Amino acid sequence: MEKRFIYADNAATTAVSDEVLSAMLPHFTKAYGNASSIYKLGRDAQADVEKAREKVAVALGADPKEIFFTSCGSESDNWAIKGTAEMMSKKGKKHIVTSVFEHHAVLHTCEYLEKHGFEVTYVPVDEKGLIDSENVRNAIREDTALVTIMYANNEIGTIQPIEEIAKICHEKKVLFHTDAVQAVGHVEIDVKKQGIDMLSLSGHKIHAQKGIGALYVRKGIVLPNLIHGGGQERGKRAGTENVPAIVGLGRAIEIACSNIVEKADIVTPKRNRLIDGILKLPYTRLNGDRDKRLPGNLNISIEGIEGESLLLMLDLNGICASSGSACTSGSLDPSHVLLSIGLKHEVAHGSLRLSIEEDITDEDVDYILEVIPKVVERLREMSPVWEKMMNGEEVK
Amino acid sequence: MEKRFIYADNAATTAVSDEVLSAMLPHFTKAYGNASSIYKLGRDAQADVEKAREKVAVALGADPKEIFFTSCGSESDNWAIKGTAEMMSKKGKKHIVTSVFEHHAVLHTCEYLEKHGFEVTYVPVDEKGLIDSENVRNAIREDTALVTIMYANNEIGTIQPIEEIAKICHEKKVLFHTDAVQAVGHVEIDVKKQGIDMLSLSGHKIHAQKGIGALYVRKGIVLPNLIHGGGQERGKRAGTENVPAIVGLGRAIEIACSNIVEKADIVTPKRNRLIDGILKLPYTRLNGDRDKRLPGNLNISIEGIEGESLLLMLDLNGICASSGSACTSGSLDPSHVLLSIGLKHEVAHGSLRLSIEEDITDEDVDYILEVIPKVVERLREMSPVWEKMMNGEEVK
Amino acid sequence: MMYSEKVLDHFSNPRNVGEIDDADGVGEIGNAKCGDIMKMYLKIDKGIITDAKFKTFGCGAAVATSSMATELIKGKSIDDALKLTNDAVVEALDGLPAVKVHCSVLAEQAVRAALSDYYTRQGIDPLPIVGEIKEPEE
Amino acid sequence: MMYSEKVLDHFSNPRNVGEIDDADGVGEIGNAKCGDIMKMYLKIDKGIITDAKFKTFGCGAAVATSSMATELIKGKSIDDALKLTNDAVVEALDGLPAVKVHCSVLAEQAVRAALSDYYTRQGIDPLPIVGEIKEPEE
Ligand SMILES: Cc1ncc(COP(=O)(O)O)c(C=O)c1O
Ligand SMILES: Cc1ncc(COP(=O)(O)O)c(C=O)c1O
Repeated sequence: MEKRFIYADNAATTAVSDEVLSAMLPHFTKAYGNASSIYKLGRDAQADVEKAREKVAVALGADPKEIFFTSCGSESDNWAIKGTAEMMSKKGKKHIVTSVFEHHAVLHTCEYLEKHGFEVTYVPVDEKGLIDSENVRNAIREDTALVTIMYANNEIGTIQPIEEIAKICHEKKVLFHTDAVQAVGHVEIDVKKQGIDMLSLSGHKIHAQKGIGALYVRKGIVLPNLIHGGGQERGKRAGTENVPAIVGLGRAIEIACSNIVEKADIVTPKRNRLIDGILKLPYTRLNGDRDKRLPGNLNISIEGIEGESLLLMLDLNGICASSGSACTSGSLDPSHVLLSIGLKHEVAHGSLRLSIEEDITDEDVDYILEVIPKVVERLREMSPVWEKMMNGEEVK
Repeated sequence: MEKRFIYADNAATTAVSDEVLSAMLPHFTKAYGNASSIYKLGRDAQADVEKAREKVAVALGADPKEIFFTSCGSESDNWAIKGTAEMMSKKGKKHIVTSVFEHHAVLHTCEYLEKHGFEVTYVPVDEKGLIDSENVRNAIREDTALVTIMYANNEIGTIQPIEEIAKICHEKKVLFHTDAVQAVGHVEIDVKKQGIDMLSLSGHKIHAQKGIGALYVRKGIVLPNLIHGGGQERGKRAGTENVPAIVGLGRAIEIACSNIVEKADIVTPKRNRLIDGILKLPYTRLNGDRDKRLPGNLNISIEGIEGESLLLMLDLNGICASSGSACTSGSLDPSHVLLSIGLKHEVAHGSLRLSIEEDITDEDVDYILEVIPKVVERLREMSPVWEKMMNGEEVK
Repeated sequence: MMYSEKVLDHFSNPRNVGEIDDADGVGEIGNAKCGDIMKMYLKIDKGIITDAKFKTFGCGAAVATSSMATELIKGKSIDDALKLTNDAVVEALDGLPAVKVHCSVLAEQAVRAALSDYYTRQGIDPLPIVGEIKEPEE
Repeated sequence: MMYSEKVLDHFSNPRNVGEIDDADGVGEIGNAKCGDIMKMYLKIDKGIITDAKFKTFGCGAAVATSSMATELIKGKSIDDALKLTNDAVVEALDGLPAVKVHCSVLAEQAVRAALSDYYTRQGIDPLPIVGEIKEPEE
């Protein structure tokens, strides 16, 4: 078996594609004007920023005036949530509804607000990683300022009933934000049809640069700034516009959203082959609903081994994968997402996330399916936990 | 006179230099790993981020642990000021000292805090654009949480007595932040020697990408987050690290700070020739102290004409220049900086900022000095204000 | 903020810059404090504007709208000139950035001010014909 | 978080993985809930550790520190093995990320647990010699 290099961690980040890079390149050294400058070099930069804004708007079914560029998905989440909190607290609304398995950009922002006089209800998810919209309905109170529920989970890839939740929010006259960082480019989104009030996205998950994101804010919502200063982004987000990254995001989202169905048709069967192949190993389970999930995501718990060593072993075999979210690696706690769907700590520690895209070949799939059993075997052989399991002893 | 292209607006933004771009390039399409990922592609990205952090630290005389990457100078300013405000308000300190002619990233942040229960004292500047440190001393109160004074002004380039101010702050046991976005790479900075507690900088003013910045936070100061989420930047600033831009910033600051004195020796005489040449025009004045200013900055008021048309005319002649700050172009008010040094509105409207670097040639200077008088003459000819001035009538 | 090609053209090559020494009506509007002053000169013959010139202190949009306004009224009757709206000027320039729309109002008012002056010189009270001239707010 | 080359080497090619069937002392430390369990097997002859093996469930650092700890005590006297500190393990690995230092403590304690077991089997109360074994906090 010849060693291959397979990047199967597209949910963590993606390479900037050649097409995106070539759209960006002129803006570093030639078309480098400040988009706020009055001379042609500046005006051209501004025109390019506006073209990119248009592309983001088209991809979401929004109006360009509703798109604001930010520095990342995390900033978008922080802005939407803290901004709404600031705005609504003036009306005495100091309650937020979210879910237990949001990304930390949402969770830690909610925790911050809890320290500043807000109450937060964390709606549970079921064992398949899905949110029941009725739970959202029941969580909404008179003083609810915002409901924020992620579109697709970053670890287990499950897709939430966003349109249903949005509908409930509108019935209850509560604003609805969704962290769609993992969804954009992979599922079809239409903010108007789906009734989404605010939506966060991030460029580096769809082959644009890291450090660029956007927030869609429905017309009529006057969100206070998170970052004050110059008049950029119609006065709503200060900081000299990151023209190359913005242009790149425009191109990337255009490409990513141009063939969502076709990509899913290619990726899903390969993803399923990986799932079925890995599940042949004893003591494994698929995390998250098998169907209501992102086409390229699989997340499997493999008992008796620990995730980080699994990843390091896979890396030695040329496979880039993840366990829990990249942002929290370095943390010792098992993934809050896996705990939220009912996994025991020791099982949650041994989970594997692969996030693939349409460029993965059948040979790559074969290779992964050859490597994983070997690596798992090796790790289980040296695992005292596996030994206990095999001896029928209790694992504490 | 042959038409030239001269970019004389480096205070607005700079081109990414070839050296910086080539340091960045591998990180878009090849070394694209998420710096939080455990596999080699991720670890390498993290190592590169840490190397860049080291370079920023070296340039400022700081420890790498004291450097946090942000998305821009504005974010750094917002974070330092709002973070300190949050931290100190718990101790009942709800007063901030700043100056009247800060960048909007500072001023608007202060205004935001005023709406949220803070008091702000805006220290005046003298007619030369300098702050008297005694005024800062007198403004400090028992409940002062922070003094934030810019290192060098972005419009008129004047350099403030930062070390003196820092000393006063320390005597009074008040934290001191400086917006050094315009100073870094142009004047020698040593945060330890100068006693600076926090310092904001921005990449795109020193030939790195737009949309990358840093905040120096002295060890011991536990600044609350502005952006919550993943564990990046030691948990202090969430968002997947913008590896290419960070690497670029590291390289850019290394280059920019390697020959500050030499650059100043080259630029200053050229800048002075421009000043003297333009001041030959009647009814002109230099704004800001002639000596205590950034080597590449000149700011001259030219009566009888309006700044924007001047810039557009210069643009037609291939010269990129500015009037007031780029961030506020589109605004109708004359620059708050020029008003702060005592200019009348009608004079402030007609100001020209050139910000040059060491690559400007003598021929470029000749060219600028040929173009400006022609353009000014043309605009004055069509100006009813100039007509009145020439007729000795009052200009209202 | 973005200027159309038309605006940039009328800024770079403004039509009708200058004064008319023996103008029949001269109007000035705006103030230097706000950053815009327009002065409009009209030559009028038998109710027809035979020539129009302007001098302007102001931004690119101020110059362009002055230029366009003079173009739009030259050769027109006074009645038609009085019907000139700032919207018409904006439209003729393929639009103006929102922050610059006030320049087109200045241009419209400058024309009216010049016509007002014309009537005054004729010994006719301009108010019923031209209406109040709106100075920009500070 | 960054692993040194040494850590990665000891993870990729862990020394002394496995069990010793006729071990003279076996110690286990940690729990699966926290994500780390180390089991250490020692062969001891006349006060000298003639062989050491381990099994570990845990992260890269857990494997690497187990590997390094066995290397550091093999061929040493019990007395020397009892002097093994987690710092020594960390140092031998060219450092560990702060969040992973607890793994080196586990490795140190696993050695002590195995020695404790050795004394117990010898009918000697290990407590005065080896001291208390510290289980990691949950
Ligand atoms: C003094 C000063 N502070 C802050 C900023 C804001 O920097 P950025 O555009 O990177 O947000 C600028 C430049 O725009 C500046 O000149
Ligand atoms: C669901 C989700 N939200 C937010 C983020 C944060 O995005 P960024 O890294 O651009 O800040 C991520 C990815 O890291 C994500 O997967």
